Amino acid sequence: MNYYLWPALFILISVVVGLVRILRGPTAADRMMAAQLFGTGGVAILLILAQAMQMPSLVDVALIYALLAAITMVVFVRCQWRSHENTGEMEDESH
Amino acid sequence: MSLTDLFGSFLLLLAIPFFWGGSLGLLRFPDIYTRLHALTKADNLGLGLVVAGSILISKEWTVGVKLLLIWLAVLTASTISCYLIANAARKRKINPWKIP
Amino acid sequence: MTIPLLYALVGVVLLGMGLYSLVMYSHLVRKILALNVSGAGVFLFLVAAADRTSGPLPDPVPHAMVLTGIVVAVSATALALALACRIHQVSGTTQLTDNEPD
Amino acid sequence: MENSLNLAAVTFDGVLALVLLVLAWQLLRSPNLFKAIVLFISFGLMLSLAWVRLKAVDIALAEAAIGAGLTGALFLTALDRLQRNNQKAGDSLTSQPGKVIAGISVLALTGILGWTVWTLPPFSDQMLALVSSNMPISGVENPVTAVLLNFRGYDTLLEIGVLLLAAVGVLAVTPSAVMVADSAPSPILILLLRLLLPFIILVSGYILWIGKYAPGGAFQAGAVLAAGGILLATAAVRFNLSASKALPLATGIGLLIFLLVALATMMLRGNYLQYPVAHAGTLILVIEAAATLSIAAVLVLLFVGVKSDADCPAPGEDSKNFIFEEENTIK
Repeated sequence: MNYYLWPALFILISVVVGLVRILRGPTAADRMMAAQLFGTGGVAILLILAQAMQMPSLVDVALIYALLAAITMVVFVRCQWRSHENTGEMEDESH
Repeated sequence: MSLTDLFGSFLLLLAIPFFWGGSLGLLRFPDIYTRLHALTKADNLGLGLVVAGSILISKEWTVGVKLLLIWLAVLTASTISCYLIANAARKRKINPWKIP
Repeated sequence: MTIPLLYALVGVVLLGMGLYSLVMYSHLVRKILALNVSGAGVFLFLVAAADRTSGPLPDPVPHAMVLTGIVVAVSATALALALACRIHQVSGTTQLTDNEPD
Repeated sequence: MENSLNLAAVTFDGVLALVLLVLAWQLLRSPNLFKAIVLFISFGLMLSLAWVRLKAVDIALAEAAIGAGLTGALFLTALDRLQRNNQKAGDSLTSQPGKVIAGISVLALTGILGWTVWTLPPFSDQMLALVSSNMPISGVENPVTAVLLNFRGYDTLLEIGVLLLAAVGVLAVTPSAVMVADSAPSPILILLLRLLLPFIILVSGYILWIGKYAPGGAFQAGAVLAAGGILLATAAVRFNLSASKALPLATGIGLLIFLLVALATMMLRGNYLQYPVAHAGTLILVIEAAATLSIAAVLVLLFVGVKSDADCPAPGEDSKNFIFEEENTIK
């Protein structure tokens, strides 16, 4: 059953490539979007691992990730990235 | 390996390009709005194909229902957070990219 | 080198990185993040050690310990963040510095 | 065939280990706190894949609920409060010699620990054997639940007390348990609430119930429920925990029921938390149900405590717990 690990590996690598967007920014929303891609990729990897490792309860882990995926995003939009309050340019990195 | 397993594995393999598309789009596209577009490709089709493949491989209807729920939840979450982000970006007066 | 050993070593390195950042940076949120990373390192080591059984089943006792540890860690993090916000509110600073301000 | 199978597993674990280290390194050295927090959220996700690879599904469930629903929310709101008057985050505390000393000590410690891990004697299966042989009298089928609620129930009892203490601590340093948002939620967000909240509550109950047979239980269920509460609190224009009469009850009920069961077992059987074998499963479920409510209430309270700040208007005498529309739009 281990051959199912190959697609999981390729998705993991693609998600890690998206990591560069978290590092680069430039806006806070770009970083959050990359984190969301991490989340979706994570769900897909968990589903594949459930087949590869013959552990059906991994589907529950993926279910929780899928259900709670929106929460961090909602908190970000409502508590952090608001329009009227421009908290300096903490988003723009000075290298 | 049965025929459904084989087809399921094929669907899993088919999902990989969509995740790569999402990642590369996130990296290569010029502004927030276009990157949102790339992101949702991985959410919708990438995960959808993984779910379809897993349903074929697992062969249990209870697991299948859970898998469908996962896909629906991710679709809802990604659609709505996509809207929230784009709306917040527009309110912050971030202009869409134009061909220079 | 086995797979659990690999993760156990990663845990040790995470602990080291977390401790170093905890000492090196003065911003409170960075310190809290550093503590969380070193905590994750310890958890990773414990769970990896539990997977070194001779059979296919891992040892459930460390799992139970880490499970409660994760929940306690998140509540301790919340307490630390609340304290950091309070410090910021009262003193206007988010850093811990060596020198007394007055 | 066997070789290629192992190759996939080894590559996967190697990449995952590397990603964990790179993420931790990047998040710790980043002077941009927002970036560090987003990296930390991703780090949590990768960590839960590591738990899965180490066959610790119970922990992966808890990490999923806490990492996706709580950690990010906590750090983001705290950062929002801290950056009101915008400070730079960089700068190390110590001087150059201090840096060198800290670096050398940490390197030495890591080296010693790493060497110890490398040369650890082979694992003894004693604890595993002990747990397995006692499973029939535990009342449940999932060994982790058995350890948590039966064999080491005493630890879990105290741990719920620790959670309560953390909540008291947050309330002590926070001006009010009221959250105020500066805009009404968009209709789309309300739609999200309508779609997701019933699901979240359902899944929380499912995770609580399945804990008897498979990975799951009070901690994971409580964290899922708390994430739902945080979603509600964030969407509301005004979320007032101090107006709630049910909340003090919910925070305390886990510890209360646990203590009552402990005392009852002591009276009846002479030993603290030694359940009668025939009723062990039921008692564990009762304790876990109460603990789920308490854990969720405490976690929501922690979030609201970190989020609320003194700038927001005083609680006032309105008795509503949460408000979605702005009041002047209603009238």
